[in-house]
Amino acid sequence: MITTLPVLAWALHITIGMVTLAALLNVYRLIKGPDAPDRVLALDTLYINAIALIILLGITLETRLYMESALLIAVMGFVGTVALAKYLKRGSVIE
Amino acid sequence: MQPVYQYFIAALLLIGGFFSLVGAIGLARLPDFFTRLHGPTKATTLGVGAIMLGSVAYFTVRSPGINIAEILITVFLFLTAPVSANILAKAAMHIGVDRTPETRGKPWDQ
Amino acid sequence: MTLSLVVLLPFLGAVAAPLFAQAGRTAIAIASSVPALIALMALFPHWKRLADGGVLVQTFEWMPSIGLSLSFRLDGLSLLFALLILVIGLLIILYARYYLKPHENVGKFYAMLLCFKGAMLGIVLSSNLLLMLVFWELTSLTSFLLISFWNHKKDARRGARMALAVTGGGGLALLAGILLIGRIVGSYELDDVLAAADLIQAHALYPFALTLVLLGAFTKSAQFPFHFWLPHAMQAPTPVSAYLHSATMVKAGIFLMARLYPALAGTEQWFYMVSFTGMATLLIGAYVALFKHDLKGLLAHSTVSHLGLITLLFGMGTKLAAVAALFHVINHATFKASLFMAAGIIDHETGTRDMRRINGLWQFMPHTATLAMVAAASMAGVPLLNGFLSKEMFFAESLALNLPGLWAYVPPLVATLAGIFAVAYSARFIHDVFFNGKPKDLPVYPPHEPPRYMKIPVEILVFACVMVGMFPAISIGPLLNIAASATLAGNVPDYQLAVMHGFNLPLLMSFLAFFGGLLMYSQRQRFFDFHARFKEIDEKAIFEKVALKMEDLAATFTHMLESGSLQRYALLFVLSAIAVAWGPISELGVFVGANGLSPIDVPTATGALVLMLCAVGTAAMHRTRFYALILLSVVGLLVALAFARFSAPDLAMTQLSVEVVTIVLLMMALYYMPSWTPIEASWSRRIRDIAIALVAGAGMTLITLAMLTQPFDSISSYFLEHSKKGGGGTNVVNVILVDFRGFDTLGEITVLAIAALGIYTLLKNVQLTPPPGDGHGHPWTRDAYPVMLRQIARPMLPLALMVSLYIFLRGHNLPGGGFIAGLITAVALLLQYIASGMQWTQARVSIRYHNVIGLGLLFAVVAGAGSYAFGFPFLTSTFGYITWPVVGKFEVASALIFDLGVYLTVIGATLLALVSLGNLSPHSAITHLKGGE
Amino acid sequence: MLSRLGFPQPFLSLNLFLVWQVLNDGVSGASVVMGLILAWLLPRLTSNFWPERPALVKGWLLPMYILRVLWDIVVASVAVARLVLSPRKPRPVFISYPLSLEHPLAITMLASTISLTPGTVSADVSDDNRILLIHALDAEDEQEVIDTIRQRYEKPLQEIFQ
Amino acid sequence: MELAFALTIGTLTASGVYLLLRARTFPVIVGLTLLSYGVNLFLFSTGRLVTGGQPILGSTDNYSDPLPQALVLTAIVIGFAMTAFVVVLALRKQADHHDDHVDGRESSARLRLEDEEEDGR
Amino acid sequence: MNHWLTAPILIPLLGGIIQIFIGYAPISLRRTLALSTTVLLLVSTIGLLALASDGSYRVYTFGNWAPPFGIVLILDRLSALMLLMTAILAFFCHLFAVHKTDESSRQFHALFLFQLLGLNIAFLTGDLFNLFVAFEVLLIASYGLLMQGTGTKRTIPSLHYVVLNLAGSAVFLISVGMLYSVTGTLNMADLAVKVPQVSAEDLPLVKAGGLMLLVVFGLKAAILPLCFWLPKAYGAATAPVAALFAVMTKVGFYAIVRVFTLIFGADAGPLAHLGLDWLFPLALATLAMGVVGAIGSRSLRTLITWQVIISIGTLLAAVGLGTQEGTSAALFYLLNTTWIVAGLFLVVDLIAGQRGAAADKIVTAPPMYNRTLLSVLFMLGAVASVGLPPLSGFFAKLLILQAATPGPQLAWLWGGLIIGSFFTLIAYSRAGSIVFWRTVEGHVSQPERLTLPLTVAAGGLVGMAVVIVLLAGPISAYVDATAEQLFNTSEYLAILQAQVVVGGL
Ligand code: NA
Ligand code: NA
Repeated sequence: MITTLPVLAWALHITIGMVTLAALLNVYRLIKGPDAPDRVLALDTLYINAIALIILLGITLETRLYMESALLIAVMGFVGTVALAKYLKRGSVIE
Repeated sequence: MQPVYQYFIAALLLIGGFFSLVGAIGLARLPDFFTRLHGPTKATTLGVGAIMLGSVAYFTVRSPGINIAEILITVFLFLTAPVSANILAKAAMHIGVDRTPETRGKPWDQ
Repeated sequence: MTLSLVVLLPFLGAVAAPLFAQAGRTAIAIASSVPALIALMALFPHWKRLADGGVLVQTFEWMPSIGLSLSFRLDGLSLLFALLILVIGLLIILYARYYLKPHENVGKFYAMLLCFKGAMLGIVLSSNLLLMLVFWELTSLTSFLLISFWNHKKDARRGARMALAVTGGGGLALLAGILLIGRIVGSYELDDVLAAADLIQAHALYPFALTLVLLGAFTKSAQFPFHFWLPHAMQAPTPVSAYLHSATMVKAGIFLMARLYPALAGTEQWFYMVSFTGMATLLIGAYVALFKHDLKGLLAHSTVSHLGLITLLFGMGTKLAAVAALFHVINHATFKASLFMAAGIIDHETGTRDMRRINGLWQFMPHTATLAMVAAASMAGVPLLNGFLSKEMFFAESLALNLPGLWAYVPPLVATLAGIFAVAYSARFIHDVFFNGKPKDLPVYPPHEPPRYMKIPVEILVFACVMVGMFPAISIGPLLNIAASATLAGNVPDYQLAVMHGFNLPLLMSFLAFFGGLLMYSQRQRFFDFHARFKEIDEKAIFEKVALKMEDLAATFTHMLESGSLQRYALLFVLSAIAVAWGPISELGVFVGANGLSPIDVPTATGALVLMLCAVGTAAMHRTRFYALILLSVVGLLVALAFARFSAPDLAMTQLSVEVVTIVLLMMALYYMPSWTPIEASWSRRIRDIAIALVAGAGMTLITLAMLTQPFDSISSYFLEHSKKGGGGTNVVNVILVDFRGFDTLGEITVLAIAALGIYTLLKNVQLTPPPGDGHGHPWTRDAYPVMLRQIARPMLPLALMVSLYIFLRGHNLPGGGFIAGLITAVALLLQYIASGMQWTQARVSIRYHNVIGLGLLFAVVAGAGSYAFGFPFLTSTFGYITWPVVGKFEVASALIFDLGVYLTVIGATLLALVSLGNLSPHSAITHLKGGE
Repeated sequence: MLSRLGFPQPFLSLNLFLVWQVLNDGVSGASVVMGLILAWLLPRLTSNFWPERPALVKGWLLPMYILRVLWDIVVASVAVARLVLSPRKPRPVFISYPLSLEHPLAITMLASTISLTPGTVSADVSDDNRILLIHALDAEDEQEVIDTIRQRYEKPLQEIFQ
Repeated sequence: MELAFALTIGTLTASGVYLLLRARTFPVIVGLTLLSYGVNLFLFSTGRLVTGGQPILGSTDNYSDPLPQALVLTAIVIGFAMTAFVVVLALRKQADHHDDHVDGRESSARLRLEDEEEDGR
Repeated sequence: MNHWLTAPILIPLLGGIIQIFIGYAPISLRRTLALSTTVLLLVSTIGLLALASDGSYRVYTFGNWAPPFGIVLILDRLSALMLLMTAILAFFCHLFAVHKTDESSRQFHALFLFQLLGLNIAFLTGDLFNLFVAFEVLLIASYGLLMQGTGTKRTIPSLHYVVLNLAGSAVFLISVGMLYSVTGTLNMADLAVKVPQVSAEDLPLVKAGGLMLLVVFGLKAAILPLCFWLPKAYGAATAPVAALFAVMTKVGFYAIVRVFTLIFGADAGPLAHLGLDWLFPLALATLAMGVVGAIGSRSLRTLITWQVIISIGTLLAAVGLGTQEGTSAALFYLLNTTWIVAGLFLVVDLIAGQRGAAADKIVTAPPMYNRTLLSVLFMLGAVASVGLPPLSGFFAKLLILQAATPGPQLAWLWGGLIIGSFFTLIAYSRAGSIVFWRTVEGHVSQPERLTLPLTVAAGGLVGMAVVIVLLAGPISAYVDATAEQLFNTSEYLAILQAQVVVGGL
């Protein structure tokens, strides 16, 4: 962290903390359910939080090398959610 | 870098973190699936968006040239979040998940 | 040359003989006798040298590394046996010509007979113990086929199998014995072995070697307790019995004892083992023979008894005994062969061998009867016949044997007793068959004399019995002499072959035996009654029972272990891994190595916790499968984050994309499977599995911890150093994949391609009925292709293509590359399939995925092989930089073509797999939607 | 005119070009050339995946619309935040919204907008694309919601598409 | 850090092994997937744990070991192919025997069929 | 840099790729191309054997990167022998397959050739991780091949085979990781250099890694207690596939021999002769298990599958002696058993085809159409397998028996082998006499007639029992030299000095 002011460092830490907490809440919902859609929704949200975490990691490490990872999570998260939802309502993902 | 930039970036990050958290809290404590659906689709998406902007700002300032690749991710999320919500809602209606007694109106049967 | 030819000829004959099968029995018989005739002519010239005590040895290299050489040896002993084999072999061929029926497979018979003959000649002529063993086992195999010649008969099959088991097994013991001798002597050449008697007998391994060798000899020569196979081998056609069980096969064991006599004999062990075995065999054979109603059964047991006699003689260890043994070998061969042939004739003419039915044949076939009676008399040891002479010598030796105390009386008594029995059963053979009233309901009645030529062999043999019996010295003397000198390594004792040696104890014993035998036969009914009290033990039945029992036990045992339970096999595997690894792990001095632990930050710790939680959750919740799947994808996501967290962007991306596709695959499979796993394992079983899992997990934890905290350095600095200047890329991981270790990647995409092809084949025309609704019983929704999804899917395709292209192009220098790009493209298309369905999408995809796969592999190979053209090894990459106006400077690398191969293979393979799965689903989707479709 | 140059879907091509620039973190000679190539190539490659052309009539109105939606998203999120963090129970309601838009893309855009904006999620579209099922998180009066959506989003979209 | 990582790998292994020992195809496959996750993490960590040391030249001053990363990438791809295949094989099992038991119900019946033998050989 | 080293890899690879493309071409074309690919491969491996028989090591540095950094192929006597053995086997199996088996799916030839690709890589590679990749290639291909053919009887055995091998691959990776985590290298020669220098605190990791490798190879080789997946899997496969699989267990054997003589051999310092103390007793137990299985088997197929396990037990017992003689003997036996067992699989298939419903069960059935020929072939195979003279099996066993040095090991080995042979003899004679001799009246409706290719394929493999005997001298000379080369590891390590091509052309 080569930031001149501590405020940015703090902000970064706090944000990471908040997103981590958010992720934990998602996991709670994912485990609690009660229904499959809740779990899928939680998973989808978890994916989005993961994107946030990756971005924050990039800032922390001062590298943009993880940007594509974030992009990929977005794409894959979407397709995954779609597939899971499709399974729930149609059974066959591809038909 | 300029303090003003740093406060700006810090603000963006914090807003992002906040909304991500809000979305998660909503997911965690709202009473039924359909109400929970609102948190992630809006707040979380926005939260990530804000963090993205923060990142864009940060790197744009720190390193030469402009770094806006994050924009793409944000746009993507905004495009896909409603679709995810839509088909999840359809799935929920298909399964017939419970709704809070307060709910008026009925979902469609699939 | 000569000797190898003598051995080889019969085998050649075996190949040639069947060709004459069409030309009739006579033709083939003549053809089959050629080898023996040539062999006799070939051996004749050497007589002189052998007579002077010379030896003819001929050696060719074969496998020097194991001391096996094609070396043959002709001395008196081998000559004696070779003559027996050849001459009696000729007679058998002639006899069989008339014995076999035209419709029988004569070609096969003669072929196998000749093979057997060759093997026997091999045994007696080989001068290398290993070579001898080769022929030894060959006789076991060929005799197996000969005995089972009438293999449609159950008893023939069983008898043959029993013979093979005993003699073949004995051969294996002999193998071990010979190997031991070879170790002691350091050579398998007979000359060396025979010269090393002292060395052998002094050696610590001598008792083992002796026992094993004798096991071989005893089994082959049907010595007690291995004698039981021989009588059951009587299921063979009579020519075979006459050949194998008079002159040849059973004499192989005797020959072996004679052959190794100088090397092994003369010790206490030899004396007790051989002589007592012989004694037991002598008695038992003689006793049982008397009670056999089957002609051949009687002869078989008498053979056993006579073999026992010969063995006993060898066991005695005196030189004269050895001479007597050899002499009796000749005599027994002659009279027993003729007796078997006679029995065969009777069987042939009356259709039965049961002496209770066969009576008074004297009226019907006096000529045959005369021959048979003479031979039988010789078997009984009647004076003026050859049997008498050797038996006299035997009696004399049994007396000469001075054992301590009362033991001294045992051999003479046994000998006399056996003699009595021998006379008795010979008497029965004569009286019960040819006299004793009228035949009882013979299958063939009235019996006639056999064809003229069928009797010639018998006549010749009987003539020999008489000649030897009356003029031993001139008839057989010389041959016996050189044989004895060969056996006794030169120093033959002085003995005279005379019809009479004056009135002496042996003669008295003969008289006792003779009249005792007649008396016994006259009183036979008492003995029969006495014998009848003991129930007949049928060795064959026992053997079969034992064999069956063994099979069943083996089968049960096997099914117990090879239970067809994957759980068992997996358990065994896991336990094995734990078993071998646990020792070393427990040797870990400290769990935390020199580098110590580094501090952990909150998000990482949280991630680790969640990952563990979800992993355990997946295992705990595996019954509700969809739930397990969700938890699994969380684990996958977190693993990807872990890769990112610890500096592996490429891995993070790969893991992410692979994980999603995997989950989709699992869901597509889950569609056709139960949504819940029933509880099957008992609690104890589950606790056991949990315990094992925990041990495995603990092991991995300890290993990882120890490993992570140990300092180390690797070859990787080289990669970091050469990645740019040697590989032209700054993404070292990618350069390793497409360049440093490109060959791994080639294999990897091949695996992917093969998997896809395999999946395609597996799912071709597979019928699966999908459930009508989900696990909760809700019917599936009608709306297969929601409009919003379809609308969003459209722009995704070009966008994803662009992104994947971007990822692909930058891969060499930044995180990305062909594999990830390929998966992005695949997933983009997958989205089309999900959103708009198989038919719609397939209609718009214009290429076959097979060809995409093929193309991908081809690109990779071509990119690799390109370097051949420049004299560089396969997969050598090259790169350069080009500068264009506007565009500016950019890099072109051959590795990119290789990566393109990866890209295409991944697309093709992934989609082929997914589409093959999609094809399973009945296209029942209600496409009720306006526009678009 | 553009389509004669080989850009059958100029709108898509434009977007692709922009995306390429964004991916490459800004404009450079190489990125422009490559962007043009891709903007030309990709739509042709994927053209048969676009059976129905997006009938943009007044495309220039689109940015305005997007900006408005973005602002609404912020508002929406704040609203959700307040509700989520406040102890009071929400009053959810399912609303059937009669569509006047027809083009599937337009409907999708509307539905997405609704999902992203104050307290509403579009849960389903009727098979005949005439009714939109909306789940409102916290609303007293359905009609009010319907009117807001009609005025604020559907009208402009109708202008953009026709 | 190392401890957490080691525990994670241990947990993945344990969960995977437990599922590997189940009687139905689906849990077994899931177990194998978990196991391969654990193995990949392990193989990856043989280069030791480095933060911010991505092996992209010029991006950092302490590079992590690139070789294990390349190996794991290969391992992931191969694991993917294998998983896909075994999934389909499980489907075949379902199709052929109408259940997803790893041993199939008829296995015992088959043994009996093999055992039935007519009188004395 | 001799490019011929890549021939055994590129030939089947390209052949396989072509097969992918022409999947829908007429079968005659596919057959011709596929078979000629195998023939080409056979020719190339003969060339390589000639090359290797000068006793020197040939190195091929992929990508022109010097070892230990790049992946290398190493051609020595052992690898050349394995290649040729496999190619000969493959040729006959392929010949047999083009009769009918290959009609079961359009991908048969592709899978078959890729199988060979994987095998050849495994035999040639000098890199531990690349060995893993090779294993995966040959495994995935074998999964596909195993499922060839109609009917459902293959599914469960295949599932077991696949799942177990997936678990095996996982352990393989763990072992490779453990070795790398200490030595920091993957090249086998480099590992052989580094392992003796391992520090005391790292020793347990390497030891555990090495032993787990042994377990993995043991699973492939099917040693007790990891052998029970094999009988049903091989029993279910179509004949040519089962025959080809005769070499699969031998890959495990090869890997054990290669890795545990080179890396954990006599010069491995504290880790010298790692695993030998496990190997010998387990091998004998495997032998015993195989014999019991053979005695208990109710069908010829099962009998042969257990013969596979007997062979592995015998091979590893010989190797387990840890002596040069033992290994040499094992290699001689390897040729014999691989070809003969494969041949027996084919013969049994022909037998089953002519016995109607009885198929290959050891029960009474109507007489076969070509009884004499088939019985001769079966007898040849049986005699060679049991190890009776005058066929190759006898000499192989003889070599192994002689290799034992006096002591308890000798007693165990001799006892095991000889008693084992005895019971195997009983099993084969029982099976043969029932199947060929205990016939009932009547005839099979339409027996599958023998065609020339079928007979040549089956007879050719079984006939190897005679060929080996005729060439016994040269073959034993070659395997002796091979064992010597194996045990003289210092020369192998010299490949680390291999130079890369400079300038090219
Ligand atoms: Na920048
Ligand atoms: Na009578």
